[in-house]
Amino acid sequence: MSITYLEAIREAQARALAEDPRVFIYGQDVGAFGGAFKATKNLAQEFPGRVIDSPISEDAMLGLAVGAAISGMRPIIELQFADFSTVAFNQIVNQAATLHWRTRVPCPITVRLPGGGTSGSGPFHSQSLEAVYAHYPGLVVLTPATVEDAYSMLLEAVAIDDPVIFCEHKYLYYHLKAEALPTEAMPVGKARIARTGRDLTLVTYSAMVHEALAVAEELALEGFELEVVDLRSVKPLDTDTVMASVARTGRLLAVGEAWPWGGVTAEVIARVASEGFGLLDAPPQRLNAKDTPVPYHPNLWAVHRPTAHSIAIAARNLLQL
Amino acid sequence: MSITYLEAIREAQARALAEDPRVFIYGQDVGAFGGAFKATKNLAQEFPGRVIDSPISEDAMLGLAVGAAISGMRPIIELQFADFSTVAFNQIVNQAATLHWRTRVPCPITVRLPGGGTSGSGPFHSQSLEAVYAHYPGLVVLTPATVEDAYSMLLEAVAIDDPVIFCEHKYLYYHLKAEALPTEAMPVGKARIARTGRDLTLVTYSAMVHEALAVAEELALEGFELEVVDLRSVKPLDTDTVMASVARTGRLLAVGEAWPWGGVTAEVIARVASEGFGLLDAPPQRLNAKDTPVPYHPNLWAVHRPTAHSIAIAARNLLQL
Amino acid sequence: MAQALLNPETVDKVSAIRDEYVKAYRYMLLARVLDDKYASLYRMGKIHGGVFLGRGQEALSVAVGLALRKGDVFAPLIRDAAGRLAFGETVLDAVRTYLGSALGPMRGRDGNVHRGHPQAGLLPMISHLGAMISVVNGVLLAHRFQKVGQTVGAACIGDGATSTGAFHEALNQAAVERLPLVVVIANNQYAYSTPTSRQFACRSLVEKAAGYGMAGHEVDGTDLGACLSVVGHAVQQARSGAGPQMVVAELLRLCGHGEHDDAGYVDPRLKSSPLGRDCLKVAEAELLRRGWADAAGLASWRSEMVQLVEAAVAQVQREPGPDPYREDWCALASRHLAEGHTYS
Amino acid sequence: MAQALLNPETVDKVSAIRDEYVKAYRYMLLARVLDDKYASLYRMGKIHGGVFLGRGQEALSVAVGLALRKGDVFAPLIRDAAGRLAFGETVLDAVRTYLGSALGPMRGRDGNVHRGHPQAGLLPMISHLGAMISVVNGVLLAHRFQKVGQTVGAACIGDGATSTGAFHEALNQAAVERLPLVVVIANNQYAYSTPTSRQFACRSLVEKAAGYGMAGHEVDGTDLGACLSVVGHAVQQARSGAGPQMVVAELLRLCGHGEHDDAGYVDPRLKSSPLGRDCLKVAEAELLRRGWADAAGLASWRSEMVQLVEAAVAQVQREPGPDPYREDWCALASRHLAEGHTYS
Ligand SMILES: Cc1ncc(C[n+]2csc(CCOP(=O)(O)OP(=O)(O)O)c2C)c(N)n1
Ligand SMILES: Cc1ncc(C[n+]2csc(CCOP(=O)(O)OP(=O)(O)O)c2C)c(N)n1
Ligand SMILES: [Mg+2]
Ligand SMILES: [Mg+2]
Repeated sequence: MSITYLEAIREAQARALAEDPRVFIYGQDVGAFGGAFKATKNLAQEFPGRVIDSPISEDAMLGLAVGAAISGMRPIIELQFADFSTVAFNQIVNQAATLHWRTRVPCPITVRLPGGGTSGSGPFHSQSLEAVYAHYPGLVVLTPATVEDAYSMLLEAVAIDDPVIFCEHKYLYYHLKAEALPTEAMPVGKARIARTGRDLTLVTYSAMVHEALAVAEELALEGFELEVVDLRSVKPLDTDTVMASVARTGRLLAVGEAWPWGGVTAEVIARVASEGFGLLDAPPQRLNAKDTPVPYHPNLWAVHRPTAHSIAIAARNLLQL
Repeated sequence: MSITYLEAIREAQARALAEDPRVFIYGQDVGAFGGAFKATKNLAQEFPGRVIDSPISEDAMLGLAVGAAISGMRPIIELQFADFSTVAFNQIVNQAATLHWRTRVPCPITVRLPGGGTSGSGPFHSQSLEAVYAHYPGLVVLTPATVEDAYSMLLEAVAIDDPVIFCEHKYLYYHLKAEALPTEAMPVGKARIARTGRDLTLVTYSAMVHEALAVAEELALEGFELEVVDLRSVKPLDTDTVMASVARTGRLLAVGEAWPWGGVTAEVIARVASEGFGLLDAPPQRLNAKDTPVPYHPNLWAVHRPTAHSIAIAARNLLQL
Repeated sequence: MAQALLNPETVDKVSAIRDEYVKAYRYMLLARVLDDKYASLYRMGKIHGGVFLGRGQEALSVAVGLALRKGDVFAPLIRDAAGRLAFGETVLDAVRTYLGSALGPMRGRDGNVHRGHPQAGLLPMISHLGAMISVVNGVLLAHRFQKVGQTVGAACIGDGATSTGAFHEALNQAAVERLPLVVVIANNQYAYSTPTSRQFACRSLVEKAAGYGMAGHEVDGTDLGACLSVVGHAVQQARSGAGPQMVVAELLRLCGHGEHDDAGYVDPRLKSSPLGRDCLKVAEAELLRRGWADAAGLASWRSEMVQLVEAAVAQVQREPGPDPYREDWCALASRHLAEGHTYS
Repeated sequence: MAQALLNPETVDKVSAIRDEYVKAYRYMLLARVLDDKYASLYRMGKIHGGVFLGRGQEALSVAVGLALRKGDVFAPLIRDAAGRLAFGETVLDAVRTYLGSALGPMRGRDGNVHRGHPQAGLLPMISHLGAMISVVNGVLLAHRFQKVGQTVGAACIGDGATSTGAFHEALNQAAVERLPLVVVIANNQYAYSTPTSRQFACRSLVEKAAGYGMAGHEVDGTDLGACLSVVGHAVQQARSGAGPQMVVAELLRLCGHGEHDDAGYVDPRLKSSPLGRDCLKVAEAELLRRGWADAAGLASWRSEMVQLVEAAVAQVQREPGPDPYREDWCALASRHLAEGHTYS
């Protein structure tokens, strides 16, 4: 048996629906159709009345989620693509994110954002928006990189008493498989050492974890041992684990698929530089997508985002500093 | 004669309207009423038909601006508060910001965002959103700190062939005065050394520049010479000027009024740490607003954002590292 | 003599109508006195930030508050002091929020009109116009899931806010889900300084109702009796399963947008038109005309309300503001997920 | 004989109607052939990303493209190949964008339906539904400023997109400004898999028109003649200063949402209802019935279109894709303001 990242997301939702009567799913085409990516396949049939097709009204979808959460429900909102969350933006960052701070009433909603680039998807179906949401207070921003995390973190997201922005990576949906669903899991808020090493710390998250692991593999042949840290959650960001790794390696390369300005990589470097300056044997470096919209054509797309190829170059450069 | 920051904004718009028939202003209550802050006072009377009251439809306001820009106009959009730009977000970051890259057609629109905290304004009338916009490719993000810059940068914003997010600070509207409007100006994209010093570089922008200058004044009495860099524009961010300053002082404190995660301060530190690591004699530090919504009560507000008091403490700490 | 001709049931009904009218008037009066007090505190520089009043809109607002009952949900807007009070908000909550008391429901974190008790069905507005309506939908959907029967949600909104995308999405959403939502639009002829001619081009805002497939009702917002009956009817319809309802009231804002605004832009012809009547005065005249109160009674009610408000203000003025050093500065309910960092 | 009874003017009018109908049909046919080609390229794995077709919507779409003229502005959506061609888009532009040619209008940066020439009045859609309508408003407002007389803007939109806030704000904006906007709603009964019952609760979408204060027109979207006349009339009305117009066409999407979708969810009763008629077939029957074409003529037109499309595809397939190393990776028009950094 094997299970994909996408199936894990479906299974987590099935379990959440089964175990918690407060859970419901609301989103475009999530009902009988099972969602644009089939992340809710058969759930409407298995849980009648609890998987609801919404009109194309992202603002109202999120507003409704907040109202339901106030009243004790645990809504999961599927946005068809992360890119469309811009039209739900206000309800997320101003309504959901401020509710608890203003009133002490928790706002447990899970917003599923299918994001990240895939070939041929272009500027409006490829965005990685984790940094935008992480900038706002009051949100938890999760970026699972593995099948296991997709499953366990989604379950945890539903249980968390705050609005969770769940950034699932579309590229991993079908590409990534595991043997089975996990039976135990690291808690949200803890980063994972995806591979140990002593020469350089490669901090990343989501789909880029796999590029990073490939680089570590490749550079191992050249005699370098790269430590790969999978952040898992970009807010909260597990500075301790990152710092401990940099303490071991002395070198930091932060990699993200999002745009550079103010992205996860800037935040990671700023934290390490201010709090762990003495640990660094070389300037911390970062690699991000290029500062343009995400291109449509595969030729361009392959160069726009970091890849094992470009990460390896950056890592080699850093190892020589 | 003296002129306030707010009057400078009005004057810049008056001049843009007078000199360029392509310019028009569109926003809520900007017409006969002259705008919520009176930034368009009398402009509707002086330029009949060119200062237009919009319905409360921020998304459509920005969409209209893009359409007009495509057709050769130079719209200035006033949003009543920066905080309300979240409902125009999609048109800004996906429509305006991608247009030129996708089609080669320039999108010269100026979006005026009255932002920043003032006492008693609370979570939804106080936000500093520069980092959110700077994260997106295709936007220019300006943050004038002086009366002179408010005037000259707004004029330049109108002339720039790209969408410009013009972050004007409401606290400076009435508090800040200059003798006269400038006759010449630094170009957008260049930071300004607001005060020279050799012991520490304090990088900041907008209202915080004045807090920083007060700190420099105060620490001068203690024998420290702080160099204050006013970024003026956070995207593009003038890394060269920052780096040159850090090369002189060896110490970097970045200060911003926005939220910490992925803010301007993270970006500044990340750049200096990666590109100017060797220039640093101590860990680069940053100071931001607290990671909560902006509080209403002055007691809380005064502690939520950085102030001369908290900046001075951070600067003294850094000087001792 | 006329009374003697009525049978006991009719007498009961008349007295119920009178009781409701009087009750409504008293909330209107309380709201007006409270608003006047805010205005005077504002002029004295005792309020942080803005002050937004409901002068001229009390009849409509109170009708909403009274038509709702415990278990219902209410999303008032800036001009709904009367409706809030009728729905059960205390004067103390209101004053505490305006004065930023640490003991208020928002603990000084938020202020003025931004207050509520979400779990008691009183939603604390965010400023972004239109954004609260879909939140009401969410509460109503939750009630449906939870099989809490026959609750209603009411959302108040201004003419200007009908131009927001949020308004549109939420109304359509309620219609598609057939939720018991009552949207109450106070067309007070202006959105800040913007007249309705720059806000919409339909004849009456009620013409929007059919486009959502919801029932629409129009009412003279200066007439308390009409407001009670039309809003009451709409709420009743929603409660009985007839789907979402839209009420459009015509009236005039009898104050500035906020107390900083002298509203010099208001067309004098509107002020002198029937729209410009003060609903409180109209209700007083009606009370007198019907013999439901006399001048002395009205005066004593007013002093009762003044006392209530003065007592609350006096109490709150002695209360502490929030202490920033005892704040936890944590936006999350999940404290274990909060980041405690030196960078802020 | 009947002809002989008509006066020369009527003959001219009839022949004008025939000419327009034939012209429209030929664009529909071209669009259909082009769409079929995309579908086959998609099945062969030769297209990056999705393919979205206008099958069944050509009559409505072409009517929009034909009603517009040079100087007008057009915001087509995903199912508007016919309207685009009629408005002047070349087959080459279309194919180049679908195949990602570096020589196409989007230079491989954007793809499939996301193409246009903004300065020629053909707006390149962004994906976010509803977002293009206010952009059309902006172009029309610019024309007003520039005293470019009598231009019209048309925006096509689906039933699903009427639920977006962007749609609402833009329609209201056009109405308030009295812009010559024509909004053409293709109610093809589904938004992806979502039926209209989950999308809106009004009887017909045209009931929304009154709520904006704009004229509303309904049309059978399977009937080319009706589309030409109703859309033509609406555009004429807008052009002559009657303010914004809404056209609502009823029809059925005769394909999946995209070519990846087998549309198994479509109600078979809809398929066999009059809505489910293929507008291209209906138009063919009409051409034959009126004697405006015979079977041989239809066949030769089809092979003409096939040749056009095949030639374009053959040419584009030889064209280079974009070269990432010659890209400037600069999102700004103001190159001097671009940041050239090592962090990306
Ligand atoms: C989305 C949004 N845009 C702008 C504002 C600023 N604003 C606050 S109240 C107001 C006018 C509201 O007018 P209306 O809806 O008619 O309500 P009224 O004040 O007349 O009761 C505006 C523009 C806002 N709060 N939200
Ligand atoms: C704001 C937004 N939300 C979601 C989507 C994803 N999406 C693309 S097309 C579509 C269905 C559109 O339905 P409709 O408007 O009826 O047009 P049709 O496809 O039927 O022509 C959806 C949900 C989107 N593009 N934009
Ligand atoms: Mg109003
Ligand atoms: Mg459709």
